[in-house]
Amino acid sequence: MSQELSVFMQQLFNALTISGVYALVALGITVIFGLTGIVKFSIGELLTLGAFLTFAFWEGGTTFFLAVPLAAIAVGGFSLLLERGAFRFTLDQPINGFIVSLGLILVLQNLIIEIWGVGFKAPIRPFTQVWEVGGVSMPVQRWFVVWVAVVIIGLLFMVLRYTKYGRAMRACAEDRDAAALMGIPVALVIAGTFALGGALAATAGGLLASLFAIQPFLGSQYLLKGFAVALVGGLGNVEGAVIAAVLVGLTETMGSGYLATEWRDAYTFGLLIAILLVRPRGLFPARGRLQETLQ
Amino acid sequence: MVAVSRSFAGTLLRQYPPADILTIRLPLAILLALPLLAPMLLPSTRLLSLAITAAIFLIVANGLHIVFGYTGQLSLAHTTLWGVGAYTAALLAIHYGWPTAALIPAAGISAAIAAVAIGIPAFRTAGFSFAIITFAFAEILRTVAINWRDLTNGGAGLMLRTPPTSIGPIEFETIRHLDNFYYLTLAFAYLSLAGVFLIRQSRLGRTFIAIRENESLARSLGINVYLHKLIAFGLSGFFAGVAGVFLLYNNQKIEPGPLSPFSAFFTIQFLLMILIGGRFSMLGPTIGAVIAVFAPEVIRPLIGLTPLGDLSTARIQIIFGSTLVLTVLFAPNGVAGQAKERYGALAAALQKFRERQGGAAPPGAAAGG
Amino acid sequence: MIKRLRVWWIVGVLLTALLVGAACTSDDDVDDDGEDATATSAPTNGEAATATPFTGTILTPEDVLRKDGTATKEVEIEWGWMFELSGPPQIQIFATVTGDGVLFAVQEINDAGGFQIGDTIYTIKLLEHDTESDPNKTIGITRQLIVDDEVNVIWGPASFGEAEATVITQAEQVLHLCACQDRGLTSLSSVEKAAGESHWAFQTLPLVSRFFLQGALNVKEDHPEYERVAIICIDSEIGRSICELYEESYSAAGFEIVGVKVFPPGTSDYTPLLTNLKQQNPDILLNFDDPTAQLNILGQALDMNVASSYNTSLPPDIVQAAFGDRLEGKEVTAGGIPRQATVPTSEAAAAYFERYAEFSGGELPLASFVSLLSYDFVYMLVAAMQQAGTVEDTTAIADALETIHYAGAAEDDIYFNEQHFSVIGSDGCIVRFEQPIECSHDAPVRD
Amino acid sequence: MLKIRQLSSFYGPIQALREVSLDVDSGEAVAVLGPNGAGKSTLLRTISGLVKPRSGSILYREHEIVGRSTHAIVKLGIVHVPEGRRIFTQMTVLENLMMGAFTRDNKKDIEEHLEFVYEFFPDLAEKRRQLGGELSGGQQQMLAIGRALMSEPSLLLLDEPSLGLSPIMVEQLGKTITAIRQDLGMSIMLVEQNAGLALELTGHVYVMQAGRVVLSGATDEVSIEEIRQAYLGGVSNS
Repeated sequence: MSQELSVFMQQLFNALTISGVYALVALGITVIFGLTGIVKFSIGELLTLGAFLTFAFWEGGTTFFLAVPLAAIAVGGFSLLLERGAFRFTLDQPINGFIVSLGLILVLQNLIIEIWGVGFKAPIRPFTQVWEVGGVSMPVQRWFVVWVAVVIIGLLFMVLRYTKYGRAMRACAEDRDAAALMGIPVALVIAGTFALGGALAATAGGLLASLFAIQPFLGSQYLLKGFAVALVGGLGNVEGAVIAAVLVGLTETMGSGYLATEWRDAYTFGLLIAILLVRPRGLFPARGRLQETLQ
Repeated sequence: MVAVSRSFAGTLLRQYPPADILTIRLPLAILLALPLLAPMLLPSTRLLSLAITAAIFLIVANGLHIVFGYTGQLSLAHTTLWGVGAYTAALLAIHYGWPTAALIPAAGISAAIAAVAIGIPAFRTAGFSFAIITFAFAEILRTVAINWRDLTNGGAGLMLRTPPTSIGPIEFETIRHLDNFYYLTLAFAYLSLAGVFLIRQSRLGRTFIAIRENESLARSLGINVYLHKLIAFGLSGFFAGVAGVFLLYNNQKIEPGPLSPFSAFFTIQFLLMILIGGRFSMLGPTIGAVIAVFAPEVIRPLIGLTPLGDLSTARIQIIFGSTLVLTVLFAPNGVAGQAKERYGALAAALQKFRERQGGAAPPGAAAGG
Repeated sequence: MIKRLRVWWIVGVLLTALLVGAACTSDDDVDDDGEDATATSAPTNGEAATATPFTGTILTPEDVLRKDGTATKEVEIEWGWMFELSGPPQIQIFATVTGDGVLFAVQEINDAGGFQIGDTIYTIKLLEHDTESDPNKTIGITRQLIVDDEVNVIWGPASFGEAEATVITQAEQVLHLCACQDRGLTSLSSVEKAAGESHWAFQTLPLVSRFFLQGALNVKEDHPEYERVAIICIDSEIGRSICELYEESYSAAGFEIVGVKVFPPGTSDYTPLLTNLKQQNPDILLNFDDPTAQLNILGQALDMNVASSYNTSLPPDIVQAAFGDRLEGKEVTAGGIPRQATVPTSEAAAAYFERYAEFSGGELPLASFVSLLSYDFVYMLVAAMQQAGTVEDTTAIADALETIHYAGAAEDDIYFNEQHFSVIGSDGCIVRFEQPIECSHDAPVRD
Repeated sequence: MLKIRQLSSFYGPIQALREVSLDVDSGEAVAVLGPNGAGKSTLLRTISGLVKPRSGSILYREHEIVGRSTHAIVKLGIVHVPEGRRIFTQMTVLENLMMGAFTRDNKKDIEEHLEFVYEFFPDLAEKRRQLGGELSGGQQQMLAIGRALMSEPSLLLLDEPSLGLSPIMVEQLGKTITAIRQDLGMSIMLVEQNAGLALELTGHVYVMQAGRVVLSGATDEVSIEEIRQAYLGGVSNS
């Protein structure tokens, strides 16, 4: 392989890992938005919480492979409680839900600081090997993260398409009232979706804890990127979020790989503006009554 | 249709009929006049400095109120426009020695132009797409402020070479003539308040509200929604730009750092101010700005007296965040909204009392705004 | 999103202290090592000093506190004291110990009966304020101290609002001593540019970048075969300045700079940049940022095998713990930490920490070495007042402060250089796979 | 079967139902007529639990259903086909029908119902793999009704089913509704603007005006003229 090609392949691999994480966060945002019209900004903090819980479980002796699902379940449950305690009162006014999530950012971020302090935690590395193929360095840990993301996304698609709960979710997303008239317990589905969104974000956080050092302000960066991804893909559209995640991951990686690095965020947000100007509701707009009234 | 009023007082009179002078006009007037006495009432320069900060915040918040409160558009670029105003003023003052009297309109206009420039593409979208596009522009502007080093001096920011010291005969150098600087800032705070009031009373303001309430209805009535959103955004930018001059004078520098107008911190902070104050009330942003600046001054010592003792900042933030969540859940119209409800109830009770006394009750006792 | 720290490296310094603190309290052997280090550091110190040492009088605490019994008056003077006692916890810890150093020194001076100038004995009262890490509040406090309280001296803050405060103090010719980390990069230089001078501002925290040249020379000496250097820095004023100083220092030491990359704050994935830098085949990768970024950069660079040697400001034991066998065949150098940050290198420092522990109720606070970086300067300021013969004429005091050399707890010869930065030595350490961490104490870089 | 007494509901700040009382007997078809904004849709939405009433009672087979959630009411056997069809446009015809069977768990049972609905609406069988959004208006209406039949309700609430349909489709709809009542023995509550169609299909008629029932009677006893009068004024009763 020529050097240029191997560098390019290396950058592609770099982009792949980060896209997987963005996709998980964006899916968390997008499923909740699709159902409720609430943009849950505090999902960034749920990601941080997932990362720290994973670390705490791991530190307590649990293996990393069990720590991540445990953290995801815990955060999913916590997210469910938040829905029951706060978000369900804002379903008529999604903007209020958005504001509640802003307030929760403060609460959760400082809660994490109270519990774990402001310091960082070094990454957990279950796999330390690095594969070298044609000049491309591929840490096994990164492959692991990519595959976990792919499997989770695949599972999510299967659940949405082929299970009763998945169909109910899609029905609620498209038309909440009509879904209720089918006998679907809409409130339960919404609560379940909050749990799912939280669990997805926490999984992303757990995976991040194996790649990078984590600190209590971790969530905000991923939230903003995840939100950008969800918007580019079309808020509420699950397939769109995955494609957009790859697009944003590539832009960011290639932008900082081949152009001036310090302008990286400008590339990403420039792309976002350009796409939203051409397609104001994202590349693959979700179609439902909620989306029509909100956007 | 009530014609657009030519005088502030006239509008005020129409808004609050004379019969309600005791229940609404007088307390409101006292409340609004109170800041004039601040230099006499506040015991220290430190608190007067905070009052200046509150006045600056108030101008910024009133600007955001036009686009967020009136038109209902969630702009996440507003504080960046504040920074644009400050940078414009700093550049003009440092490189061309412009006097204050010229800096204020120049900063306002440049921020308004920036707002319109962002608005032209951004208003092709709505809702969260609009919010995130404005946020994207804000991030890009921040990146520019950090990296266009020839113009902005990078992360170090711009510092005033010779702080402007007077408008005409009035000295307002910020340490020896802090009272004057306070009154100058306060004057513009009042102007901004009058500004949002007059806009609200005007046909333009009613159009904004119509757009907020029902955009498609407004469109079907022949209103050019896009143009009016642009106007609202431009106006809000003007307010922010003017406030930028005062920020620059107060801090004597402007930089794109983590606690500057370019930070997401302030973006959220100002949204919270408006929400806590009341996003459907004219006085909401004012109340919110005053609360945001002075509440910690009151709360910290108070908590210190309780068994809770000295709370860590993290815990205070947890309390603050929870309060916000509870406010949204239980009082979505903020402090002003709550006050108005209570006041409305009080006024109604008074009216009933008068009716029972046999007096001819005047109609329309509810406070508007 | 909300609290992004302005000065990343403080955290690194803090963590060093944290870990060293933990090591010292948990392991008795380390204490012995510490004494050894003290014993062996003296010659190293002498050899490494590149410039001629100061030959004039170096003042001591005894000189400052000496009284000749001729005093007839007693006067209490007031100084301003404002630090970030609340706000982002990282800054808070750092600011608290910095402020403590001042409190401790003032208390000592007062307990010793004050200091004498002519026929007057002066004692000091500190007007204490919490800035809450809010620049607006810092501005307000500064104005109050100058206008209402009419102080001539202000200590603090540590980071937030220091530039804003400096503008005011310099316009009002008030002596302003702070540990403001980026003062040299923002306010001091800007004030200098703006007002022609900033004569009354002094920086008590040594500029980390001053250690770079010594570091570069050390590396060249140990590894003459290394030639190509790549640098990676955060896109902030500090980061860019560190990049520039790295470039200058390593070029001066005879290295070739093959790549410089600047990344936006909040980055966690550095692989795109590292891929790019790896193409240049660097021997050494330099990075100096907040610990999270350094850990990520170092980890990813080790994965990708970017260079043979890596330089970081991460505490050596963190490096060893975090990377373990991934260090095989690699060498990580750590440096840029003030000398007292690892173990006390002088008796005075050891004694200081003992007294400080007593002062703060038995236990040393986190990062307590930072308090040394303000403690000594209180004595220096008093010495300057004595030399100028006044507690009021700030210009005369500042003139005197520029010339004084002082044997303090942090260093046996502390002074302010031309730019009013304090000059203090540093530690440099090397981490290799399955080998003990080697540290040497570098002398201060003389101007 | 369904006894509504003194029902009052609000639509936002506006009172949409003012003490409405109404009965539907088992196996009966009832029409609710009235101009736009008379509160007909709110009435159906209140019955199906989408709108919580301010006061009043709804007894269904002696159960009080006020305060129950929509999905519980569906389980009791009341299914509401909302105005404008509201089929799931992003789902296939089959998936739409499966949504209708959400309350059922027995797979065999569901299969049987599916076969039955396909027999009833052969068009749907043909297009079972197509997205709901790709169907014509008439087919969508059939899908909406077929979807409702999947849960085998005992009371079917139909809101403006003829809206936007061609005269031929309206005629077919009429046949379908008659068949549902006669062949399947379901009770039907039909809200319509098309008074002619409604009167043709039902045995009892209620006319609403401004949230109140202003006229009620057996279809064959009420004259078109009376209904028109009630539509326009309704003043006499207010």
